[in-house]
Amino acid sequence: MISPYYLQLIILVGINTIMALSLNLIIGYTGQLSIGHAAFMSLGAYCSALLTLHFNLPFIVSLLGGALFAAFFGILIGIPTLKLKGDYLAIATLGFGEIVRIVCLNLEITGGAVGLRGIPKKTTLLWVVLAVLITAFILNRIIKSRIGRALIAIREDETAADAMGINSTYYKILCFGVGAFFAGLGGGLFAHYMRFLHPKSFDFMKSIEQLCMVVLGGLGNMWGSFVGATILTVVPEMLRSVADLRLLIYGAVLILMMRVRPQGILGESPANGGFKNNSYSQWIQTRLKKSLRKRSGSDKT
Amino acid sequence: MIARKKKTTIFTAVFLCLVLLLGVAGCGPKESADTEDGKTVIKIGTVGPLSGTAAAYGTNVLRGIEVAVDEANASGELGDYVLKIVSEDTEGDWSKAANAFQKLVDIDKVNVIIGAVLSSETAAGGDIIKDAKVPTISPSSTAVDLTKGNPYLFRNCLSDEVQAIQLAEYAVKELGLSKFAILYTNNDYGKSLKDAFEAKANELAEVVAVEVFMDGDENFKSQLTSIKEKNPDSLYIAGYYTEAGKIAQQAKELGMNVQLLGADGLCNVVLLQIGGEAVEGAYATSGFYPDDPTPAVQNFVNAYKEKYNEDPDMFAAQAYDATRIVIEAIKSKGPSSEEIREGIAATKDFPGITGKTSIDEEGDTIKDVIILKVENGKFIRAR
Amino acid sequence: MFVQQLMNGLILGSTYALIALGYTMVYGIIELINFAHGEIYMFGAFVGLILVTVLKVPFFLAFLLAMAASALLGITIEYLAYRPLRRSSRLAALISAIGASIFLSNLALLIMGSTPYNFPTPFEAKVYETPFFIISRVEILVLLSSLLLMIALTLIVQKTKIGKAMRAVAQDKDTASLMGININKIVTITFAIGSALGGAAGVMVGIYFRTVTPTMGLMPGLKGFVAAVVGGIGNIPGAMLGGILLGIAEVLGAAYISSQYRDAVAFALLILVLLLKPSGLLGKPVQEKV
Amino acid sequence: MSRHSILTATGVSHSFGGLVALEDIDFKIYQQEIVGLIGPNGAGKTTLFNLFTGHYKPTEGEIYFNNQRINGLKPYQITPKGIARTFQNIRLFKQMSVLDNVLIGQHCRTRTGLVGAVLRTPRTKKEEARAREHAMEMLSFVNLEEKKDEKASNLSYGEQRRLEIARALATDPLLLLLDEPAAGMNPHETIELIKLVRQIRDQMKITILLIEHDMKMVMGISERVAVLNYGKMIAEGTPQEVQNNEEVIRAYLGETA
Repeated sequence: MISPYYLQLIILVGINTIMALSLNLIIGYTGQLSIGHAAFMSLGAYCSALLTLHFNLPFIVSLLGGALFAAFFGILIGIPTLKLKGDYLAIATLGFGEIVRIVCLNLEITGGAVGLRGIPKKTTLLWVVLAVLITAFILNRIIKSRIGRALIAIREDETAADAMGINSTYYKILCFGVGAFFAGLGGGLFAHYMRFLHPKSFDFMKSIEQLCMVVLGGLGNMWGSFVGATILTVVPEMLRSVADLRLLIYGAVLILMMRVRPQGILGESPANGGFKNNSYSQWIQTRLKKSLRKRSGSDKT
Repeated sequence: MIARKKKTTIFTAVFLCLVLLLGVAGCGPKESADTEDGKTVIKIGTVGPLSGTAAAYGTNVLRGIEVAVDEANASGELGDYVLKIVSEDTEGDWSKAANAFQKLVDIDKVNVIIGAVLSSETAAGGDIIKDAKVPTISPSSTAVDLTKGNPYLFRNCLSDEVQAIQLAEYAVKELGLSKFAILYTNNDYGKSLKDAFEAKANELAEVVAVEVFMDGDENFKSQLTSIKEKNPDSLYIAGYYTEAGKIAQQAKELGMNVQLLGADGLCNVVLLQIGGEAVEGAYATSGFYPDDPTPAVQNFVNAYKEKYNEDPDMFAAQAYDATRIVIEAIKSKGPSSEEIREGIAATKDFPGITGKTSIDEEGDTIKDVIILKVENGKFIRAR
Repeated sequence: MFVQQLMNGLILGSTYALIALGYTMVYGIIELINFAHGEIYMFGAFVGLILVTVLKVPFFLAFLLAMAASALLGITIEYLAYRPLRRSSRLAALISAIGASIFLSNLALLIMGSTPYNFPTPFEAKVYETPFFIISRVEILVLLSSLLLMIALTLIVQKTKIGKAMRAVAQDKDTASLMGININKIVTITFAIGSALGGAAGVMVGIYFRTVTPTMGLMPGLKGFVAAVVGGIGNIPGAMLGGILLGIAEVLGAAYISSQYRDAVAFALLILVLLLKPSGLLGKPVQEKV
Repeated sequence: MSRHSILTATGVSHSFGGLVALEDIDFKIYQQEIVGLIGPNGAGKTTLFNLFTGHYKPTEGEIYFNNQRINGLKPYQITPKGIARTFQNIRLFKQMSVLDNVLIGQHCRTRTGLVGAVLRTPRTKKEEARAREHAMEMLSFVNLEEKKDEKASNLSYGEQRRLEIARALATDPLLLLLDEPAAGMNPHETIELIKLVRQIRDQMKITILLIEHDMKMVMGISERVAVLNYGKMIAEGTPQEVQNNEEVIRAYLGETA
């Protein structure tokens, strides 16, 4: 019989894998820098917990309800904000995440600052493993399809994607909705495992942690998300014996990692990193090429 | 190409080193030996924020526990037993607290846990220690009904409700105040203080304004200006000392002439440093008065000062008492988790440095509330 | 009361503006969100505190030394965490910045402990009363220093040779380097100035709120950044405007909506501005080339 | 050759915040012809392309494609109607494989939605197989079928140009806009390119509009040439006519002087 502590770690690895996979779809595959992913997790967590508590719904229904609720907000937020690019989108999602946290902190129904207690424990290892497999399966199918190609094309060059007849706004919103759906699913599993919810665990730092999982594992790599989630869940636990140095090491590792292997542990493209061609660096590249052209004296209309 | 290869090699090397390092750190001295110097070890787990924004509270709690444990081990009062602390950090994040609780009960197999510090942390661990049947006593988690329905969860801290009610009564009857304003911090502590104070004060007199702030806020002028508009004669601050000191300062700057009132969260020397003259005359409920001349209190204060070169605050004192309660439980019943649980549950009129303490059937604390007043830059006992 | 609230917002806003100036400076030149800026601000406050309380350095000198020390820290961070990543992706630089931020705040926690330190006020606490509002001497100082720093910064960027080089680098790094501008030197100077501003903000805010803690950079850092974006990141007067607008929005939101949603008001303002004018209030829109 | 116009622009103007880039352009492209668009630097050639493809909206004027008004439509709406383009500064999806790049071209000719993608229904599979087959045809057309699994960024410059053309062809266009396809190519590659462009027109019956600086190529391949200068159409006609047009000579000499 596996000890409850290791079981808990495995379950958290599973939930974090779902979070990282869904965020990877948004950042790694579609190239949209979102740093408010924890907000979708909290929406799913609170919604599914409340469905269980107030309506006593079957677990699967609560989970799906939470996931759909998160997806709804993902789309709702995606419609206006996805017009923004690069850093600006990141900041808007950050702001959205903070707003969700503050609202959860002040609502009656979420238990506010006291937190939501007494959520029944329904998440088991089986549920989590199933959820991870289903998430990975569905996301993999999406990525390997026509839709996935469109998403990657948007990441690589939005203007060119537009010119190929891809409605980039539609696909970005779709990817946000799907990402939020699975984040909400992860949140629901989390709520029914922890049996307690408080907005404190869905703050800006949580979103950053999830971002780090994706980047550490490798952007645009499904296995990478699993590796990243595992490392960032397990390693802090292993470092418990040096508690006060834990976050210090975490910070240093992030810097070092970006220096030595910015594409992540399982990242593919060595020289320049798979994420390079977002619209901003595209802009810089264009400028570079332009200045080269200027020197070679050829036309630029 | 060569550069790339070199980079990959470096990466692999660094990664392997890291894994090795972590492996060593993780598997390091995982002692299974339950004896030390021929004595049987009783493991006390602690859970609290040692890093992050709430680290100050967690650190002081841990220090209070350490003083009590050192004392007990040195005095030999436990005979063939020796206490050992296993402390776990939460970063102030309750989901990490859940991991800490789980680790303590499964891996370290602690006999008893003192913690957690923040109510959300304790709430997240409640079910874990209940499942594992490990008694846990929190020295500072004050949220309403936290221990209810959990026979393994206790706490040793003033009830927010009792503090707020007693201060409201004192303010109206002894200080003759009648128009109250409340400024509370938006967490479980501030909120339950506010709820209780508002109810009682409205019953006895009138509450004219209620405003809220966030932990870590620095500028309160907006809330204070709104409060000033309502002309209260007193301001009840339901929060912690850092913010309270700043609130007092800024209220003074705005020319507000109000009697400051507060709860145990204010009782720390930092309040006096930050607030300076602005906190003169403030009243606050407390469970701990460091200048109390009784030997028990002075022994603790001196031992603490010697070890940490700092004055102990309420968090440290309550943690010390919680540890003492555990030690008494071990002495009276025995060292197993079940025995400690019985011992803690049976605590009655325990003479702690934070007053006479009993544990009721819900695991909650019944203890005296004292009222402190700031006079000439020092806390003195007003009641 | 309304005037007093407006005044409160103005002061709160200028503390944000102080932080936003450094953010905007760095972003304006190298387009990097320097997440460690909040920690540089914290560092400046601690250096000021130690100089004033332990070494008994006169306040004004301590202020300058804190700025210098912060500049040094900024240069070091740039050299260690950002420079190696200049040719890699923006996300890598962002993560590295977050890593630097986490590292620094926890290093401070390890060294200084978590109990807040009291910053002794170097000035006589004096309050001025007008018929409409009350303002303290420190508040006037905060307001004036943010205004002065903004003007100084604008002058540096617009009028000096270094400033011209900075703008050239901001426009086009490669062309600038072809024109004989030493990019590394300019980026270093930019970080030095931006971080010195952060240090100055730390000391000013430390005096104003009387406390210094290792975690003091987190929320103000975020708010300062929000202010910079609202005003138009990369735009120096924009940072000032953004800071003040944010301060006023927060204060009025707290006063007339609910103090519970004070921070939410700030972030809602951010999103609103981003949607209506993505480049910020004073930022120039970037025409996308096809 | 049929004289049926496929694209008609009337009175089209475009300005960037006050700066006039194109002024009152009247321009027609007839079915299955090869038209060259030339002009000195900054004359507005690429801007005109961007108006046709929907990347920019004309400030004034109307653009009709196949008798449908297309000005104001977004690029993703125009492409399915049958206009495809390449870019002056090659904009491939660099991290994707060569085949995937071309498959993206098939995007607007396929329908699979979220459900189809996840369940991988027979319809999806059939559609995907068809798209792949079509993409492979396009690749072999530009002689890149052997490189189908290479990453796009690993191709040589000339290959990247050809891949971009294959990607554009995969959208099944009626009109293909080529923006400086020969830029950076050596004479041998240019000759190959001329052949390819002719093939596209002759075998696929696709109309072609190209911007080019290599005068040998433009004059050699185009049946009609249009000249832009300072945002105005200053000449239009056969290569012969244009080469002898005084205004054109002045525009070019003026620039080099």
